[in-house]
Amino acid sequence: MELDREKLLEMYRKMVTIRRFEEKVAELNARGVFPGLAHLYIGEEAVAVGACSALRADDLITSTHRGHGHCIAKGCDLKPMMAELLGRYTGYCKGKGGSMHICDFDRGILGANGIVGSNIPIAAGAALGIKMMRQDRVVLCFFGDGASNGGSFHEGLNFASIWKLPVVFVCEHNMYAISMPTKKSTSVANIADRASAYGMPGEVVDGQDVLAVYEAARRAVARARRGDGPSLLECKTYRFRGHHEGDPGRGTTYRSREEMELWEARCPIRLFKAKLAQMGILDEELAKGIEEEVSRAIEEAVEFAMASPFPPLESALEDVYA
Amino acid sequence: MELDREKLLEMYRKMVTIRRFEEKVAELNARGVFPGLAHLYIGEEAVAVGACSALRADDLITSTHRGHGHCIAKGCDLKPMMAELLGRYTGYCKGKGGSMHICDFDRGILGANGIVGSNIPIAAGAALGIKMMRQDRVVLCFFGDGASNGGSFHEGLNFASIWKLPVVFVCEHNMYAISMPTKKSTSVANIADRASAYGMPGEVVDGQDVLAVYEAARRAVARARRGDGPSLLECKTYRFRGHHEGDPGRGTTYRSREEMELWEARCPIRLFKAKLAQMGILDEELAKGIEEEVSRAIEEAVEFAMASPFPPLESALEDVYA
Amino acid sequence: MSSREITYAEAIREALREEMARDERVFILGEDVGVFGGIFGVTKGLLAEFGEERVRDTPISELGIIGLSVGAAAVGMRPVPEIMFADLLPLCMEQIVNQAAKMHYMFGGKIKIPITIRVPQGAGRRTAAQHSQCLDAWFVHVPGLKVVAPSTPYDAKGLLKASIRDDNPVIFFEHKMLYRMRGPVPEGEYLIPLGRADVKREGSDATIVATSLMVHRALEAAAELAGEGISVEVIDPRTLSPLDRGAILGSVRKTGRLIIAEEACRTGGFGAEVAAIAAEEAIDALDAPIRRVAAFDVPIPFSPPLEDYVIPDKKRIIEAVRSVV
Amino acid sequence: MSSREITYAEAIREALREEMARDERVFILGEDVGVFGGIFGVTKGLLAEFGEERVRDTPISELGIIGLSVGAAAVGMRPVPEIMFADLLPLCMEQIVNQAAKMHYMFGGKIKIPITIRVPQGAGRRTAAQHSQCLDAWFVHVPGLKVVAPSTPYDAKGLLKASIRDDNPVIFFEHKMLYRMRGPVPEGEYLIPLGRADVKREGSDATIVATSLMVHRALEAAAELAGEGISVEVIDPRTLSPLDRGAILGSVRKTGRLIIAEEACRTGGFGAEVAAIAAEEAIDALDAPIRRVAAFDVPIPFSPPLEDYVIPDKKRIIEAVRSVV
Ligand SMILES: Cc1ncc(C[n+]2csc(CCOP(=O)(O)OP(=O)(O)O)c2C)c(N)n1
Ligand SMILES: Cc1ncc(C[n+]2csc(CCOP(=O)(O)OP(=O)(O)O)c2C)c(N)n1
Ligand SMILES: [Mg+2]
Ligand SMILES: [Mg+2]
Repeated sequence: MELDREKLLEMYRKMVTIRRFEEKVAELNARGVFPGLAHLYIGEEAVAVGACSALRADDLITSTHRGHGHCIAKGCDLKPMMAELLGRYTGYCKGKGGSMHICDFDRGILGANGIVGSNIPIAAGAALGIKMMRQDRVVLCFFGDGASNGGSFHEGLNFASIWKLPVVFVCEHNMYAISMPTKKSTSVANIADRASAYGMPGEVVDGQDVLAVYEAARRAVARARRGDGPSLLECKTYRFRGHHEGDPGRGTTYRSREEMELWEARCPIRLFKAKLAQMGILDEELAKGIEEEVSRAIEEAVEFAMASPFPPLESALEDVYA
Repeated sequence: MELDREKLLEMYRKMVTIRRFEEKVAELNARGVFPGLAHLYIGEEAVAVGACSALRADDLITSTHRGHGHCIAKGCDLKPMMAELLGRYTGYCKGKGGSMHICDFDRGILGANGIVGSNIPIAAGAALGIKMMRQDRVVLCFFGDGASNGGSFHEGLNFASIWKLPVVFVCEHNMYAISMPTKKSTSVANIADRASAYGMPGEVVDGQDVLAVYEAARRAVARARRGDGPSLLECKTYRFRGHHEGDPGRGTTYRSREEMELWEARCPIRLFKAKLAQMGILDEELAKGIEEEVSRAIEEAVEFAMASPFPPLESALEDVYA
Repeated sequence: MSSREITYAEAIREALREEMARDERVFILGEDVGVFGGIFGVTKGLLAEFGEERVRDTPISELGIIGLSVGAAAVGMRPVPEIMFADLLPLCMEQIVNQAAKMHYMFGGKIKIPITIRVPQGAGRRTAAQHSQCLDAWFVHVPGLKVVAPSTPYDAKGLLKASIRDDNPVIFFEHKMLYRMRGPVPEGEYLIPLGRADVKREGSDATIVATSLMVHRALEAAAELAGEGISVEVIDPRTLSPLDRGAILGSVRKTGRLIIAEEACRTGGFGAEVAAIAAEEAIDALDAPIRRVAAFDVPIPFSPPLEDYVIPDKKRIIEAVRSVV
Repeated sequence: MSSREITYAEAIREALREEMARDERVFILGEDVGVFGGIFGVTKGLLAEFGEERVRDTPISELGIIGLSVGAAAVGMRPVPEIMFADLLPLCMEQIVNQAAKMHYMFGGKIKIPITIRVPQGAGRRTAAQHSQCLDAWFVHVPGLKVVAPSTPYDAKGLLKASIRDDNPVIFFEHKMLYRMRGPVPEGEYLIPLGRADVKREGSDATIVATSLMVHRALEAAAELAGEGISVEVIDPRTLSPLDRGAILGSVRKTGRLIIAEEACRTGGFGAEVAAIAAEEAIDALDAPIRRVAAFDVPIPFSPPLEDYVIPDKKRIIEAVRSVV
């Protein structure tokens, strides 16, 4: 996959889309229109976009509670996505799943998961299925630093390794699991150091640099597609909002304003914008155009969602069994 | 702890006791007197005896389904032990536990466990308790190569590391988990390689050499007692019998006679005996005396057990709640 | 008794604080229980009061949290682990069911495992299938465990203190939607013994056995039915295991009608056990079919109208009562 | 129908072999299922026949085994994982309950998870508290799962084939003490639809609903009671979820008496659900109290006389029937 101008701009557009989408969710949440918990992806856009840009359309991802960014990066339609978030019948899951359970099988999104770490063995299993069906697709599995301390991580990575499965594990190391700093919860400084326990390559990546993420993912995906087995990428990043929108002061009960500002100074979108400008690919006008286009798409998604009906009550009793 | 003559002979006596005890269990099993599953420790005696010899009497161990050796090494009384194995009311657990659940709190045996790996977080927890009570005791946790692939291992070792708990993890790497060879089940060649994922020292030890095990355990125990945290020791060893006594051909459905013979040639008791002879500590006569003494003790244990009553039926309804 | 009113969350916090002050073997561990004060704010302030050693933030490691608690309890501590949501209990069933519940028995009475697992359950917060379950019935089916589910601040405080002092593993189910509920809690110390039901309202025409949040919906239903001249007795078992069978059977013998209201899905729920007990022990006293009011047998859906539809409300309880009186 | 007799284990093996031959998406994974042929020998020969790719030995990793199965099923495979003992289900509840059971629903019907989890349960082999449990009731309480528990070679084969072809997650409980039991199994292919009970013996004075191994003890009890002039109907639900309520209620309406025999411990067991259904739907037809015969509410003890005492036997079933007719 070559990073031509178009692809680069597409990556930029996706990052902006995630950012604006999440800002809209924050707004809807503040207005009381958004039901449930909103775990926003703001600040981490480079990870999802960098990693998913290294995938083919028919490759698969598994996602987490903080999944909006992954879904948009993998190509989700904003309308059914927003409708799902607002609990409407036109949503991806007919309103049954909500923010933590977006699933778009056609776009290769095997489903977001609300249980931390549980998507890891599932991703390995999807890779096993793919391998057994002699397909050359790859599965990319997102999870947080917190997830790396759970048994699902250990068992999933061991299986992926012994069976050489075509899966790429992408750890979004945003320094915290809710309020718990990685340095207190985790027996290694870099999650990637754990790769050696599974006989797979591990790499620490600057998660604010979308091209660095892309490059690392590209290599890992190529390796997986070649049949050489799994890899573990650790992308160091930061969430600019609280754990979810109810987290007081965007997380200031457990992290300092200084730390937050340091990271905010490395906004992945700003960094990429500067890079693209430097490369002569993006100027202010084009950027403005993208902003407008994205805003319009998001407004349309909100309108679509708000105009959509809630599911009929009887639908609650459907889909329990296939 | 100095390894004086007496201590060395005591270690030898314990290894012989384990061997003869297990041979007796095999015999009782063949005679149909032994209920349930007999997972024998024959071939691995150096691990239990080497490790437990590095402990104080008030230190603790947690054990496994293959636990007879650990219990004897830690000082169990053979009579209530054999009685328990035969389901008698005079047994360690009043006949409620059997072979897989020997527990002797007074000897620091926190209980053997039938669920592979589950004793790992429990051992870490006991170490936490000890630490919080400002005691200087140490917990030593035995488990198999198979256990190292489960979530309990990962979560237990991570906890032990981040909280610097006084616990020593001793992996008995006997090359198989039932029929599954480690090289097919496990993403690393040496389980000790996984120690780096938990920021703790890891060491591969010759599990047939009781002095090597003792030395490694002594260092790890001292480290734990100093407050410097956990260690992972991997003792390479081999079980000379089947997974349990029902395993056809002592495991020849999944391993070769050549491999078995190679390992049998490195019988830990024979090796230690030769070493002690070389050191001028043990001669044939003394060895014979030990054999006789051990045999007598085991015969007495069997007599005690066989003469003991089965538990009264009503006792089945007791001890559910404290 | 003073007339002080505090919330259910505050009552739990008070119980924790008092027991920690009283017995230094008692300590708390769990995800975000320290600096953050617990995802529902229940443990707020305890870190400052008792320090990092006794209020321990843990990794995301449910199996480990319970496993470490079991080990610490075995050597003499009295851990009070928190599992963030009942939906995460499937991750630590092994340590609860195969270890904590069985060790005392299988070791012939040698080891005690005094741990109290606090865990919020229940729907109502639009958090969908993996963050809304009520799973108490599983634990009622495990000998060696005690299962507690308070419905009021008063009960929560007294039962939590008794649970922490109990020498057995206890699962203490709190309800997310009750944390902000206020109710009278006396200033002084008190304990509520495990295994004793409470009659939350007396009545003579029908018995509703209700648990946790459903106690309140049952009381609302009873109030409304009183207007129609139907006198309903509402019994809250409070401890689901061991169960106060006498209180339930006594009430059924008095009213001749039994309705069970619980939030878990109907099939195989705690209500089945209550119905079975009545059908075994008091069938002669039953003048009508037993009725179970419970969630429909579906995973909890996200969309607010669907979630509200699936969980029993006052109306469904009223209908169930009306159908048998 | 031929008069061939094979064992329960052979019947299961035949079902696996036929389904693997029929559909190449079907594959087996689990601990020691390959070279060793399964801890109870059930999968013997399948590795030689289908190769390492479709008969996969796994690490000791129950959570991973089910997690991988879920992922493989989501992309189109039909895994048949084996969990070595029911006592190990607590280690993989997360993937069974929060993932396999809920994915179809929470994703709005988008993904199917056709996995069949084979697992032996039950006591009788003197393997104590952690290797002897019956835990089916937990799964009956989880919408989205199907739960099957055959009692004969014939049922085992037909139900396993149907389970593997079912598009939902199925937990298939085999019973350790039945593996060597012989029974008639026709040569040709047949399926037994999930959700249909079987009348194992007709009778008119009392209904015993019995599951798994207890079907046989109930039949022995019925035979003995027939000698006393008591005519007992024995119903085997075979599928515990979804349950054939009609078959049970029809029989209860006919006999007026209901006894439930199961091996799990009594409180909160599957029997509670059956009792509750009868008390809701057929209380008018019940001429006597319902009786549950089940294991005592204790962990399974090791010592042979204790284990035999705790698990229901023919005598306890007979006494329960006598106490109501
Ligand atoms: C197994 C499990 N434990 C706890 C929770 C509650 N919880 C939801 S998100 C979260 C933090 C996750 O941290 P991390 O994996 O680092 O992801 P992040 O939120 O930082 O993106 C926790 C504890 C859960 N959903 N699942
Ligand atoms: C969690 C769990 N899975 C499976 C089993 C069944 N089982 C008992 S022992 C054993 C093999 C254990 O292998 P290892 O840990 O290497 O110990 P070893 O038997 O070789 O001493 C298995 C699979 C179990 N008891 N617990
Ligand atoms: Mg994080
Ligand atoms: Mg081994």
